[in-house]
Parts: sequence; structure tokens; C-alpha cells
Amino acid sequence: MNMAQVITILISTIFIENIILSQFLGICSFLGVSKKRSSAIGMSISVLVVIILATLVTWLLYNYVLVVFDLVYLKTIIFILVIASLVQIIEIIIKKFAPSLYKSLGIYLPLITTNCAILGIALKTVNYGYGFGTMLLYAIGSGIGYFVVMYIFSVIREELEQRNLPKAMKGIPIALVVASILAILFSRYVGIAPKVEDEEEALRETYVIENDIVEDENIIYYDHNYEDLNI
Amino acid sequence: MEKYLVIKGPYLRSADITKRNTSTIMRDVLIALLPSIAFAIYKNVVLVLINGIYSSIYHAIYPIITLILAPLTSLICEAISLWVMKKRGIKTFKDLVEELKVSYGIFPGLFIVLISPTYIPLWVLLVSVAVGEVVGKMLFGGFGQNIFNPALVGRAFMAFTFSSHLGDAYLTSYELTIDAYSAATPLTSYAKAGAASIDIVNNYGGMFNLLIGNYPGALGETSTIAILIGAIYLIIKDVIDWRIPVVYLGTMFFITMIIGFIMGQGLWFPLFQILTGGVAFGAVFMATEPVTSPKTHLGRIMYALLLGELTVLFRLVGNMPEGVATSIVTMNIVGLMINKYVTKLRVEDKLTKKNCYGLVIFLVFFVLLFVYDVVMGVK
Amino acid sequence: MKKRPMPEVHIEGFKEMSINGKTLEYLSPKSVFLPTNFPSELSVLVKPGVRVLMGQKIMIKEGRFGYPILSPISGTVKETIRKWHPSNKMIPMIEIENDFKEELVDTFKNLNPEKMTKDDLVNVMKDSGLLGMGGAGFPTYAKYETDKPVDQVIINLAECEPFITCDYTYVLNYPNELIFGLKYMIKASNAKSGVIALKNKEINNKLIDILMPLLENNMSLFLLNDVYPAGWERYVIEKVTGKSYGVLPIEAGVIVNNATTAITFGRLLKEGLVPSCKYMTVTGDAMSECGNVLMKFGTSVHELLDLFNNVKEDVDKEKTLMICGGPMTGNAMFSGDFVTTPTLGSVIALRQEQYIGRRYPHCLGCGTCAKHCPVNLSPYQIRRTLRSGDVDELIALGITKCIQCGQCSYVCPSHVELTSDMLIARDLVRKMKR
Amino acid sequence: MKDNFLKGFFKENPLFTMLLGCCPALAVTTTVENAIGMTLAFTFVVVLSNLFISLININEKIKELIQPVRIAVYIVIIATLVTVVEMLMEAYFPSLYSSLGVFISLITVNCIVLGRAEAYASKNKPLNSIVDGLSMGLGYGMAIIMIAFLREVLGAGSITIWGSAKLSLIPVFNFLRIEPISFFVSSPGAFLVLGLILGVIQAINNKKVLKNKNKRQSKKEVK
Repeated sequence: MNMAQVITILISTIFIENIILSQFLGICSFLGVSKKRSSAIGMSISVLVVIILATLVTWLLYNYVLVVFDLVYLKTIIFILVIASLVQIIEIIIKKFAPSLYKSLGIYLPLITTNCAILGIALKTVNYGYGFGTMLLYAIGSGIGYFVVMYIFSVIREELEQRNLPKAMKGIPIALVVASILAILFSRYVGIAPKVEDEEEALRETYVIENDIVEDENIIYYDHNYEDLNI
Repeated sequence: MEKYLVIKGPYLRSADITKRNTSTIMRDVLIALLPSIAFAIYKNVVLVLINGIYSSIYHAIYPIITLILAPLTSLICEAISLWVMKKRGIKTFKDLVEELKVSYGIFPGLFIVLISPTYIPLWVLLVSVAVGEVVGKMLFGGFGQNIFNPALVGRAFMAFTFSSHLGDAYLTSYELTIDAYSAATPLTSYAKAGAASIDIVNNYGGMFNLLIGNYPGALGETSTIAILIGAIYLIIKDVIDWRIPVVYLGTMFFITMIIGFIMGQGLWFPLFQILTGGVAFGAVFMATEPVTSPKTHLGRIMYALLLGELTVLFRLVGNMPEGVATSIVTMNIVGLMINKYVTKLRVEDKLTKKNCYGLVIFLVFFVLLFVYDVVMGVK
Repeated sequence: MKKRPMPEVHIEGFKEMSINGKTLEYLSPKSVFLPTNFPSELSVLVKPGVRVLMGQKIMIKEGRFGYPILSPISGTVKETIRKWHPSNKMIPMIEIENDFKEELVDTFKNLNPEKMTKDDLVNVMKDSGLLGMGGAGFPTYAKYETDKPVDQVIINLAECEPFITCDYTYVLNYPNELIFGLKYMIKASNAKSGVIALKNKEINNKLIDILMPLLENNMSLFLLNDVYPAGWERYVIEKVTGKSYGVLPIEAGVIVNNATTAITFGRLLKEGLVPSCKYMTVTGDAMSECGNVLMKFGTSVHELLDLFNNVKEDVDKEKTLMICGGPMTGNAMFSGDFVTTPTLGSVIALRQEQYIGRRYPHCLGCGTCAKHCPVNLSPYQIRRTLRSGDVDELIALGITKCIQCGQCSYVCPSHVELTSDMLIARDLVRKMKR
Repeated sequence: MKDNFLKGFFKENPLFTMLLGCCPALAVTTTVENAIGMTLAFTFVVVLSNLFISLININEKIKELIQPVRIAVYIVIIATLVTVVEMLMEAYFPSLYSSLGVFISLITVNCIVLGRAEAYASKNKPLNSIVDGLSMGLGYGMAIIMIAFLREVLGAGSITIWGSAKLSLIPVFNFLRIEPISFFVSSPGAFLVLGLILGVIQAINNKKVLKNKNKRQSKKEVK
């Protein structure tokens, strides 16, 4: 894996296929915790750490235990248990060795167990059969993507708090509208990454098409019906 | 006992004494747009009619129709949303009219039509205008409350949703007959070309023609001269700060010059980048929008520097024709952070260890983006 | 980083209106009213029914920087009544009915300033209850009771607020007293020199011509730019001496006094006239006539307005402002029936018919207010932060530095009421800090 | 019982009033078909998890025993049920399974399921819990089918369920000489549609609050 690939995967996971704005993972925490900048930073740092560790552990567990013993169908149960215990362990460690950090991050850690971003990324990496390096980059990129969006979003929401919004749009509705504009914006970043041709990259490409429920399928729908009617 | 009026002071307003208020500022913006609009009509309607190459009269005067309908749609959307939301105590129809006078509803529509391809289908244009107006402006509370530039929200929506309609909508029917225009706009030609060469400029009639603006492009964006006239008017009238356009264009020029030198090209390369693709229009009318740009001199310079780098990034690396719009919307967000930081810096009035973190982060980002631009922009 | 120069904005003066009007003296009002709890609770020394002389102590403000309040006229003390005060509140006031005898107390008769020492002069200031008549009403002796070395005494004649010409008129009519007062202010502070700072504008040429020949060799004139807020102490000191300071002007070795204060001091030493009168400007487009009037403190404004034929008859009072003080920092009064104080410089009646019911745009955050703020704040941002009620953020934005000059509202192209929001924010922060 | 069943649709709709389960509501609402599939899977899980959890909690001894680790126990039950659903769908509706993707598995961490288990099922009888689960599942389903309907109609111009077009608005679009706006089936469209729907709901609520206030005020005045 060379530098260009690393940058491509990172930019792609941070912006274009952002974990929140394009993959719809972790929306609850995104809407719930992004009201203040400090809490958004606390939450997203916790998520960043947990997402990397959890993906790493579950990937190893999946590929070297579940596959070997043919227990793949149990992955959801195993993964959620692993994540829950991981969060517990991290909490205990932080509490013991960095109490001040625990004070600022502690309240967010229990929330993370039920944050679908963690389980979602863990499941996605094994579902699409990523290699070790890709998996790690994917997890790091997703975590940073989560951080970037949470930070931007908390800045915007703090600003929105000071604007004269219509009463009906205050709070969550306007946040979703902003998310929509951000999603348009981030999807326009296509192409700023270096172009690479590689097997692993091709793998990602197929994944992108598969998961992009958006346009292709529906354009086919539409054309199909359109022709029918013209006959 | 006699009763006098009791309101809060101060009781003198320069807006009343000098007759320079928000309405006159907006009128000045409209006046500054006139050269661009006039040139757009000249290039897209008068020239086509003179050359006599058009399929129908509707097609020939289509740019005028869009120039009228888009601001109108925007105004109607504004009126409807104001009426539905009942903001600021609007109860009767008279209130609504009075409110429309001070909410300047035509501007998003006007800007969208000026930065869109000329022959875009009418419904695509109007839907984009409605989205820009309602989603970009009214949902945030109307004039002055928006976080993003409404016109650019509409433009980004158009580029995102209707990308299939945009490609060949730039050319007038007269321009369609010219073989030299291998692709729609100079920028798309550059994106398609394997390597940079001065042929691109020559195909579009040389550098002077690019300056005048007689080449395919969005309605109001092509003529740099007309935009420049408007810019000078706005700067003289103190409506916009000269720092943003000057620093923005300067940054773009500098970076593309370095990229051009690395590629072994002359000065034509940075000039070509600045004269095409609506950079001048974005620099003068979009990036300087008072609502969304930072308010202090330092903040504006930081904003314009990053804006220039981002535009180069989206242009040369991302191969996106509407790189200006994307970079300005991105900077609307970054601008919030910059503004927050420089406002506090201004209050403290001196740089200490404690409050220099923002400048450090800015410099790191600036250098990183600069290196990335130069490394990736070379073809 | 170099300190940012203060933004300088010229604002329209409207001073010709009252300068070209008439100049009157009205030193025998029917009665005067002295507030008993402004700025804080005062202890009253006289009982109703007693006859007092002009210059007799009526009340004393106790505590730090305490000062006596003297009767401006001779007459009989009446029952305490409630009247409107320029701070737009109903306040209990002592009424003194004039007996038109103008009998002075003996204390200040036959003062011999030539022989007085610094301490003597400061004591005279203290005993006479001399207040700064520029606006804040701070007792003058407090500035002179200092151990720090004083370089200069600056007489502030800037009068930066539009419409007001009371200092101008007083100096025009009593130039000798100004110089006399300044001379002994220099003596009282052991300063090296005295400076009279006034604005560089056309109407001041007349003053300069009069004052120039009178100046003594340690005195000079200083011309300020015609900007707002040129009369702000900090601005005057920065322009005259080039120094900036922390809290008090004395840190820069400077004492600043208003011109009216200096004239009052001069007249006190020269004629033995206790601080009891000053010029007040009556102007505005709703007044029948404009001009200045020399009046006693505590006169009812009704009587003064009558001297100028009152408010025009065709004026709808509910659409007219009765401003007491300058148009930038003053208050709109609910009624014209209030009393004057030593710090009141003007009463302005302005027509507002054309502005009522107009719809203005939202604040669009253009930053004009921030560009013009003399203390480098960002009023639009403070206004927005006030909406979210974040006190820490307000402090970070420097709201405590606000001087309430009104500049932000003045320059706003959208007629946003920034100054009152700044006041609300400042009060909120003060309340939360406690 | 009737109230218990109806509450999930309007009064306590998990999506519209409590903003729970936003992730699938945005991700799987591109087509009505996906939304219906999600509703079925979701209702299955929430009903059964409610049932099992209320059964566990009937016995006081077991209730006390699992008290400290109850959340973990609940999650294991839910995850097991989700695995069952996954296997069923993979076997019988493979295309639906692949288009719903990871979001079937993510029902495990859906706040609604765990929330109902903790707030309702652990305190109520099995029958009530089943009704509660049905109400929540179908209420949530109603919400996401509504969103999916809007998005598919505007974005694709027709509603397609299991291969055959049931409702087509293409003639209308043709008549107006416009095309469906594919924006609405894309991810930004999902945010915008949900945001606007929530805005409308908030506006209605605001009006109700205002009305109640006015009523109260007028009552006071009468008194």
C-alpha cells in the first residue's frame, strides 16, 4: 500500500463516504451530542478511540476465530458483546490512570455501546472482507470523519443558537437541514483524492457501487417506466 | 399629562442622516451587477440574433426569460415562506409587502441564474432557485440569518442533482457551430486535456477574449471586465472590502503560477485559471457577502487565503467546473470558526501564547493545503 | 502587535441650530428640586419649613468620595415630593421655594486664591461640592486628592455629542473665568501645564480667537479631530499626550476636567459664586425656538421650555422624542415635566413621525458596528450571543469594556438597537458576576 | 388496550416525538419496499424482545438476580433475535436482505428496542408488552414508510413493491415536462425530508401549545 492509496482511502472515508452524512451511522449521537462544542469534541474523541480498537478486535476475532470455527452467523451477538466489554475496559483504564480525562469523557463512554457507528463499521469491514491495512485505515478514516462532522456541526449549531430561526425549525429540524447541505457539500469533494489503480482499491469501488443505493438503481427504474409509457 | 414617545437610544442614525442604509447597499450590489447582466444579454442574445443561428425565437431569448423568471421565483418563494412562517409579526398583506421590501428576496434567484449554465432547462433552474431560497435562506430565518450563501446552496443542489443536464447547457446555439470549442467551457477542456498547453487559450480566442468574456460559460461569469467594473463600483461605495477579492485572486494566481512553472508553462496558465470558471464573479459577489464572511480585516485575509487554496484544490485536483461554489460554501463553515477566533483576538488586542493557537492551526492547514495543491495539481 | 488606532467617525453636529438661537439667563426659578437618593441615598440636613441661604449644605453624600450638595438659591425648604429625574425615574426630591433674595453664605466670600496652597484649593473644591459637569458627575476634588505626580490638566471642550452647545456658550460668555479656573486647577494639582482641547471645526474658530490672547504661558490649545466620541476622556488623553492608561487618567499623569467645571471653579474663586448654575441647550426640530439658557440646578424643565415658546403646536407629542442629554447617550423622557441636574447638558425635542412604523431589515452581521467601535468590541456578535444567554462567552467578547457611546447603533445600516442590547448584556454579566 | 396500541402511532411515535431510530429512518427509506421490509424485521424483533424480557421479569427472583447485568442480558436477547431475523431474511428475501445491508444487524443497537425493554417490558405483563411492541414497531414503521413514500415519489416518480410498479406518477411528471428529482433518494435528500417533516410536526406542536395557553388564559380571565 503506498501513500497515494492511504490518502485516497482517508479522504474518501472522511468526506465523500462520511460515516454520518453518507452512511447514516451514529445519527442519534450526532443529533444528541452536537449541541455544544466541548461535548461534541469529547464524544467524538471517545468514538474515534473506541471505533479503532473495536474494529481491530472484532476483525481479528472474526477472521481468526469465527471463520475458523465456522461460527460466522454469530457475529452480531459476539461483536456487540465484544464492544460492550471493550467500552467497560476502556472506562476502567481511563478512570484509573487519567481521572481528569475520565471526568471529561466519562459521561460519553456508556453511550458508545449503543452507538451504531461502532457496530456498523465493525460489521462493514468484515462483510466486505477488507484486508488488515484497509480495515485499519477504514476505521481511522471513519473515526476522523465522525470527528470532523461533529466538530463542524457543533460550531454551526452554536452559531444557529444565536440566529433568529423560525420557531418550527429550532433544534433538530434545522440541524437536519444543515446536515443535508453538508452532505451535498461533502459529496462534491469527489476527486480531490489521488487516483490509484489497485486491487484493494477496486474492492472498495465495488463496495461503493453496491452501497450507493442512491442514483444508479433509480435512474434505471425511471428509464424503464418511461419507455414503457412511451410505447 | 403630556406623553412623549419613549424608545431606546441613540436617537440619531447615520442611516437616516446620510441615506446610506441596507437598502441602498443592496441597490448598489444590483447596480454593480448591471454590467455583467448587460454583457450576458449581449453575448447570449444579441450576438445569437445577429448571427441568425437559432432554432426558435424562444430559444434565442431564453437567457432573458431565465433572467426574469429566476428572481421572480425567488421573490415568490420568499413571500410564501414569510406568509407561512408568520415571522416578525406579519399579519396582513400590507405587512408582507413591507417585509419583502427589506428582505431582498430577488438576490438568491438572480445570483443563481448568473452562475448557472445558460441553457439549463427552466424547471431545473426554478427548482434550484426555490431550494436555494427556501432551504438556504428562509429555513434559517430569512435575510441575514443564513449560515451558507443561499445562491451557492441552490447552485450546489443543482450540480448535485441535475449533473446530467449541466454539461452541454453552456453553449449558445451560435457557439455550438464553432468547432474549436472541443468541450463546453475552457475549464472542462482543460480537465479533459491530457497535458496543459496554451492551445486551450487559443481555442477560445486568446487571452484578451477570455478577459472580455466572449466564450462559453455561465451567464454572468464570463466577462471579467464587466465584473471588474462592478467590483470597482462596490469598493468605491464601500460595500465590499477589497481585501477579500484581492487576496483571493492573488493566492490563486500565486499557486497556479507555481504549478504552471513546474509544468513548464508560462504566465498564461495562472491568468487562464483566474479568467475562467467564474473565479472573478465568486471573488467579487459571492465571497464578499457580508452575512457569511468574517468581519475583521485579519479574518478576511485568512478567509481569502484559504479560499484561494481550496479553489485551486477543487479546480486542478478535483477537476470540478464549479470549484468556486464548492470552495465558498466550504469556507462559509470555516469562516464561522475564523470569525469566532478573530473576534476574541480583536477584543484582547494583542497576541499572547494563550490566544495564538488559532493562527498556528491556520498556518498548519495553509501549508498542508499549499503543498497538496502543488503536488497534486501538476498534470 | 501594535495597538490598533481608535476608529474615527465624523458624525453630523447640528450645532448651528442652538448657536444661532438665543442665549438667555434664567437665574430666578420659582423653586428648585434636589433629588435625595441619586446617585445613591443622601443624608438630608435640613427640615421642611427652614429658610436656607444660597450655598448652604442641604444634603451630604457619605462614604468614599463623599461631597455636600449646596442649595443653588436662597429660600424656604418644602415637603419632599416625587418628580421625574433625567434618569427617567420618579425620585423623591426636596423642593426649595425661591425668595428671590440671592443671599449667599459667607463660606466662600472673599477668597484669596493667590495666597491659597494646593490643599486649600482642594478643600474649596470639596466644600463647594464641585462636580464634574461633563456627564458622570464625579466629584472634582477626588481627582486632585492624589499623591501621584500630575503632568497636565486638560480642559475638555470637545462636546462631541451632536446638538449640544452648552459648554461652547459658557466659554464664549465667560472666557476669562475659564482661564482663571484653569490657572488654579493647575495650581491645585501641581501640574506643569494646562491644555484646552477642542474640536477642529468651523464654529470653534470664534472660541479660538477669544481664548488665544487670554492664554498664559503654561497653557495651550489642542485641536482634536471632529469625530465621535472625541469627548471621551480616554480619547482626549490619547490624542493630547499620546499615552494610554489602565483605569484612571491619573495613571498617565493627567487630570481631565470639563470646561463648565473649570468655569464654575473660576467663578467660585473670583466671585464667590457657589456651583449653582450652568448653561443648558434647548434645541431640536420640534422646538419653536432653539438656544442656550443659563439656569440654576434643579429648575423644572417646563419653565425653561416656556422661555423658548415651548414645543411647536403642530407637533404630535406621542410621535416626538423629549431627549434629556445628548442624542447618542441620553434618555427619551416620558414627560417634559422633569428637573435639571448639574450634569444635564441639553434638552432636545425631535420629531419622529417619519420613522414610526417603518420596517427595518434583520441584522445581517455586516460588521459595520465592529469596525466603528471605539473599544474594539463586536456588538453584532454580542447581540447574537445575548440571544443564547452564554455569560462566559459574553465576557470573552469583552462586554465589560463597553462605554455605551451609542456609536454601534448610530452607524448600523439596518437600524438595529445594538446599544440597548449591549446595555442589557452588560447588566446581565454584572448580575451573574455577583 | 386500545390506547396502548394506538400510542405508538401518534402520541409516542418513537421517530417523530423521541427521535429514536434515526439511522434506519434515513438509510433504508429510499424505497417503500425497503421501508416495509425494515418495518417487518423491526416489529418482529421489538415484539419478541418485549415478550421475552417481560417473561424474565415476571419472576421476582430472576429479576433480582439479573439486576446488575440486566442491560447485557437484554442486549444478548435482542442480538439473538436479530440474528434469527437476519437468517430468515437471507433465506427467504435475499434481495431485500442485501439492500437493507448492515441496518438489519444494527437493530441490535437501536435505542427503541432497548428503550422499550427497559422502560416498559421489564415492568409490565407479557400481553401488554406484546401490544406495546406491536404499537412501537408499527408506529415506527408507519413513520418510515411515510418518509419512504415521499422520497420515492419525488425522487423516482413511482412506487415499486416487489418487482411490479404499483403506483406511477410518471405521466404527471411527463405532462409537466419535468423529471423526478433524484436528490430525494440520495443521502442529502434523506436529511432534508426528515428535517422538514420534523419541522412541520414542531410547528403543529407549537400551535397546540399556543392554543392551550390561550385557553388557559381565557379560563383564568373568566374566573
